[in-house]
Amino acid sequence: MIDMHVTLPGGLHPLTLNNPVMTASGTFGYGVEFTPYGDLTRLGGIVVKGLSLAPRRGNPMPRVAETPCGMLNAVGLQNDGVEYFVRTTLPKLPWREVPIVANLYACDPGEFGELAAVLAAEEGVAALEVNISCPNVKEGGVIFGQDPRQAAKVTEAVKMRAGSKPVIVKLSPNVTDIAHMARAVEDAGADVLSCINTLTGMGVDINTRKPLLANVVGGLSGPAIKPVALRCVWQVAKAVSIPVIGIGGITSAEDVLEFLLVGAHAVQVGTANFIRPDFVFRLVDELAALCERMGIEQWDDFRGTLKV
Amino acid sequence: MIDMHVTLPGGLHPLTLNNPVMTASGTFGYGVEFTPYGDLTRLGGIVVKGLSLAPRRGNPMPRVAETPCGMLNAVGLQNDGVEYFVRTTLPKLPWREVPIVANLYACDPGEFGELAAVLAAEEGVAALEVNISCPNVKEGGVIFGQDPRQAAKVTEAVKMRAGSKPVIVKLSPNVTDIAHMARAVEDAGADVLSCINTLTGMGVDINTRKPLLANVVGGLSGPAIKPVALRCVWQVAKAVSIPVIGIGGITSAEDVLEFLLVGAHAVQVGTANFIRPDFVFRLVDELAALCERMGIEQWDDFRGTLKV
Amino acid sequence: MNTPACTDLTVLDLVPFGQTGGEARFFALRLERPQWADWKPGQFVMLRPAGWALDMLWARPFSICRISARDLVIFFQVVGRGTARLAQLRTGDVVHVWGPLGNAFAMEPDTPTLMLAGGIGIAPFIGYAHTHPKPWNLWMDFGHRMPLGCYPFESINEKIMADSHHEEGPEDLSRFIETMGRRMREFRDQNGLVLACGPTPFLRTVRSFALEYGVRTQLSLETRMACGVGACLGCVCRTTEQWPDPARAGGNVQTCTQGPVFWAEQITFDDETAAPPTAADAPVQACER
Amino acid sequence: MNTPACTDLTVLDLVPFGQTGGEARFFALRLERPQWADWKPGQFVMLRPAGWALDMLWARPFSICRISARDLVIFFQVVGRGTARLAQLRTGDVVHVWGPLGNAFAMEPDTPTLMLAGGIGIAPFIGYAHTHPKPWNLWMDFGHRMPLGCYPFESINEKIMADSHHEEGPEDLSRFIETMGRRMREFRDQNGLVLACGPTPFLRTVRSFALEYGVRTQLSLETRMACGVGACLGCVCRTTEQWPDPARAGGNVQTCTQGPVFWAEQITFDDETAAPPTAADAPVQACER
Ligand SMILES: Cc1cc2nc3c(=O)[nH]c(=O)nc-3n(C[C@H](O)[C@H](O)[C@H](O)COP(=O)(O)OP(=O)(O)OC[C@H]3O[C@@H](n4cnc5c(N)ncnc54)[C@H](O)[C@@H]3O)c2cc1C
Ligand SMILES: Cc1cc2nc3c(=O)[nH]c(=O)nc-3n(C[C@H](O)[C@H](O)[C@H](O)COP(=O)(O)OP(=O)(O)OC[C@H]3O[C@@H](n4cnc5c(N)ncnc54)[C@H](O)[C@@H]3O)c2cc1C
Ligand SMILES: Cc1cc2nc3c(=O)[nH]c(=O)nc-3n(C[C@H](O)[C@H](O)[C@H](O)COP(=O)(O)O)c2cc1C
Ligand SMILES: Cc1cc2nc3c(=O)[nH]c(=O)nc-3n(C[C@H](O)[C@H](O)[C@H](O)COP(=O)(O)O)c2cc1C
Ligand code: FES
Ligand code: FES
Repeated sequence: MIDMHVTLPGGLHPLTLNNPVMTASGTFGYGVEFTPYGDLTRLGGIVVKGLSLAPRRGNPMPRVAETPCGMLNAVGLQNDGVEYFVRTTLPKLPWREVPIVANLYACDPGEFGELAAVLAAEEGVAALEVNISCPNVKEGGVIFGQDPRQAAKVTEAVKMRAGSKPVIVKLSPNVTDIAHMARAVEDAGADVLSCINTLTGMGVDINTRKPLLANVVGGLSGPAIKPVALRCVWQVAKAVSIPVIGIGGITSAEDVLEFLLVGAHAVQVGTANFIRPDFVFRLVDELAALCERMGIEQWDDFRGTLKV
Repeated sequence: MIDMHVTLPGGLHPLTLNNPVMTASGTFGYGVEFTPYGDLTRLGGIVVKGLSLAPRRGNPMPRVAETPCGMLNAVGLQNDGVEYFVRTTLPKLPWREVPIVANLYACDPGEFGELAAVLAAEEGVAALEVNISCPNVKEGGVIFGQDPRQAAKVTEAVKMRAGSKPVIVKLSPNVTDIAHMARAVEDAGADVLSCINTLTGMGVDINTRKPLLANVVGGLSGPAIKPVALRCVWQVAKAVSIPVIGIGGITSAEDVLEFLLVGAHAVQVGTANFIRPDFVFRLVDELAALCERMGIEQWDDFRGTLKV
Repeated sequence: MNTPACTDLTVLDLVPFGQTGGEARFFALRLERPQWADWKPGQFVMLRPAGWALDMLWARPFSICRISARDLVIFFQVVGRGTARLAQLRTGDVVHVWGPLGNAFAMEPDTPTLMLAGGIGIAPFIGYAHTHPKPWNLWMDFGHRMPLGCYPFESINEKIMADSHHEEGPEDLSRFIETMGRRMREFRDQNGLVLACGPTPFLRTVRSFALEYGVRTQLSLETRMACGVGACLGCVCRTTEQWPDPARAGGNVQTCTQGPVFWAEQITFDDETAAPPTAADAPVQACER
Repeated sequence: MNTPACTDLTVLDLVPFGQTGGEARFFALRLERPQWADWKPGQFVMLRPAGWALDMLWARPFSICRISARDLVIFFQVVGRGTARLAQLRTGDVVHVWGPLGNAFAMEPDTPTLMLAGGIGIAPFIGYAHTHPKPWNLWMDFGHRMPLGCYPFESINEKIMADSHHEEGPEDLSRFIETMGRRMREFRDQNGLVLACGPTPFLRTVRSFALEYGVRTQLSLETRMACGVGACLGCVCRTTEQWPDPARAGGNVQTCTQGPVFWAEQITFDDETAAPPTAADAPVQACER
């Protein structure tokens, strides 16, 4: 039987997960919403909904729409703010048994640094994940994650204040060259990369002649994007020497292994949590069973062994 | 009843289609393959498989793989060369009744120009569509369609030799800013834009540990990418003043109207041709019926009327 | 509130309702009984047949009509792709079901209570009428566009005082809206309670009457839902300053966990200020989604 | 060649074959008869049930077993997602079918003809055996891994001389390969014809014997197909210098339109040069895909 634990190597602060299956930010609430449906401590790790310094009301409705094998969302980072999270939510989470990763959302590097400082002080936070798919309001609204220089700045700002917490930078697929972005962020000090965030997409209703999302454009996620995500993870894993967490369209144990095969150390499951709320708990079991069946005895024997 | 014809305005050489439904390059062969399944002259237009100067054998097998609501392909532009096409295939096509659009594939601007010159001389060719999703071998293999400067060069090279044929430039979605690409190509003289080409994706087999495509990465198409395609068409149509042809994941008359709603003048149907070979013929009928049902009497009344 | 659970339930049967020739669009779906400790009328379940391909990822929310010793019953109308596929379920098929979800309607046995239902919004009231300990304190006004036989109206009418209002044209609609206003004033005068469920334009009308006449009113919202458990933030509605938790007053709360039942004055319909409710605004779609 | 057409056909029935307890994995699918003028053994159809969601876009190719006055029959094995879904078809379901597609096996009534079938590769030979005007000139060797009852072997065995070879271990496989070699030499000595259909490792073995012994041999390839009509270029195989059209010799041709039946010397299996066929190479998978 395989030991399911995974350690993401990374200089001073390796992050050890119970298994390679984490939940993706924004799709698993703060974890507490899922306690009726499974035992949180059986997960590899939990990435909570994006946190900002001040509470945010988020975008107007409608915010979500179903698409073929996927969905669009433009929630707009509604959250109660980082203070509320550390005060009220974090204490309810079994953070000694399962790594809790805080996902950071801000609109300029300074804010990112402040957020990191607040979270770095929390014992219950295992790592920080930096969402760079947000606009830099101070620099004309360009998306951090679409400009290597800006992405590097954010990474540095977070690293500076993150203390001993590993810093994961979450890459956007909406770029010409994701390997280039990955290297820029690695050079700026990221300990781990996660990819991908959503693809920019759109839906419309021909009867009302209105967009399906009040925000007009939104993020595409779900099985539809899995081929793009696999390609990104493969390109990124080849380009950097820090560990990579694969995200995008995972709905089965086979999908998890596909991401490991192209070089990911772990994965995050997002949209699939909406298929049924106990989805990710079942997935952990299925993954163990699949490894058994396939004779995989160590993650190291399998990870990145794609024959090209 | 709506008059289904569409004219793509464009300076000297407007292109008139029987209706807005064309077939997309590489998914409808040279048209002749589909004569048992429908009357080609009922289509809006036919874009043939990509043509290169010399015959190309294409990529090794496997070249295609099914993905959730989509597929990957890395055919590698197998074709018999432009001479064979104009000599043997074009005469078999009912080009007086349905516009035949030649799709051009080359590896440097000079070759693109030569291709354009050969095709410009052919009465049976209604327009040229330039596939810029190919690597510029002379410039280190960067994809033309991912660099505005290179894309502009190709556009100019084709325009120079295209004579009176309208030049359609087909944009790649694998870029950070597609509107920027669109403007570069418009400025370089493109008469029409079509978008999108496939998203770069990948698939792997965890049992064999091999990629699903011999080429490792390939192009993702089909309903999965429709939200990305709609977003691209919307962004491009806002950015330029030349007409846009929408492509990506169309499988119903409703989908066609969605692309028109965000600003497209016409559409191309690709992967859906594999659902069944008479697919696109039925789609033309369904589109007419849907317009009737919705009371759309002129394309101009509907196109680009999205309420944002 | 009872703890929800996610289970696989087998379809016992799917019974079309009010078939008028043509394709059936109204169904009672009977599933085997889940092992839930308790539920309350107004709560709902998320349903996703095990056999659905991944082209349609989300489950769909439906009010619980009844949970008996033998079965869980929901009642649904085909309005789109998901409900069309639900209509293809066959006996023996397996459905993923999670629930009971959300809060519930206030149940005040001694308070005269008026249920206002629009179209398929009648569904949660079946359970309400059947579990109410003093049904003589219950009344219903039901507006519908399709023939009455399409809806499970009889099962309510036999328990309590219920009136139905068939909307066949714009005049019927204005008349129904008038009736609702009059009835809501009557219930205010009796210190009564009003409960409403139906499409949004209908709820908007009820809400504005509630505020105008000052009658205690609850609305059950029908929002698009992806997760049903409070995680995706796709189903939110906007609260007013009356919202009990000041931190979220004027903010957004999840309909699936904080609702689907809300006190009329504690939430607002985003576009309400833009377009005050009129007969022309609540219109043809009032009782059909 | 007859012109293909695309039609919607109703499922008459789906009959599991050789059920040995457990889940059935072999089926005869009977569809209502299409209005096709003609077809030839070796040709195939593309099948896509009308009810399939778009998560699986492609149809799947299957050999035509028979077209009678009443029905079109195909025989299939569940090997993956598509065939698993086909196994859920029920009487009355509608299937999009296009065909007859591709070329056909050479039919030379007076030539002694040996059919070599691996596993489900037996399917096209059912029609061949049943339409051959002089069945006494036909022989078959059939290699299979699953119990014989899983395959429609009896319907061939009752018409012609057929031997079956059950592969239960590596020795069985080497013995079967030896037999094939011996039989191919026998047919060469009679100026005979060899026709083969089965999985690629099996065809590779047959091809190398064909070249080695110099016996006229046709291979029916099983390639993944997206369109079936020659448009997608996803199903190509590599031709040799023997290919009749010099412009395409050494190039790629579509298996769906130029095949699926090819003369052994006119095509090559890409990786053949890398790995010469041995018993270890044609192996366990030989008769199952
Ligand atoms: C708490 C709750 C309880 C409900 N109870 C019932 C019930 O008992 N019986 C019943 O028939 N329906 C009920 N609904 C509505 C039901 O969930 C929707 O009709 C269904 O989800 C539509 O799915 P679809 O795929 O068929 O429609 P889609 O194809 O997704 O959409 C068709 C139309 O319905 C609208 N729509 C989509 N989802 C919803 C939704 N969740 N609510 C309202 N409109 C929607 C769309 O905007 C569109 O106009 C309830 C909804 C909620 C939130
Ligand atoms: C001309 C022709 C005639 C055929 N006739 C028959 C027949 O009569 N009966 C029958 O059972 N099968 C036949 N096949 C094979 C059949 O088409 C495949 O088994 C089927 O397409 C697999 O689909 P799937 O979705 O179940 O498998 P997938 O999930 O797509 O794949 C499962 C496994 O099968 C392999 N595979 C996928 N597609 C094909 C394919 N087209 N050919 C070979 N392997 C494939 C995959 O690589 C994978 O290893 C024929 C194939 C061709 C090309
Ligand atoms: C409703 C929703 C909300 C999301 N919110 C966030 C977020 O707050 N921060 C973030 O980094 N990613 C967010 N994401 C992106 C996911 O974490 C994930 O990267 C993406 O959905 C792709 O994975 P999937 O295909 O498994 O869903 C969100 C995704 C969805 C669907
Ligand atoms: C098998 C295949 C081959 C293709 N070949 C070409 C090509 O030769 N030239 C080109 O410009 N686009 C080519 N494309 C891209 C399509 O024309 C189209 O842009 C893309 O598939 C998106 O549309 P769809 O989702 O409707 O398929 C090809 C696509 C497929 C699936
Ligand atoms: S449906 Fe996801 S938060 Fe309510
Ligand atoms: S299957 Fe498309 S070319 Fe053969």
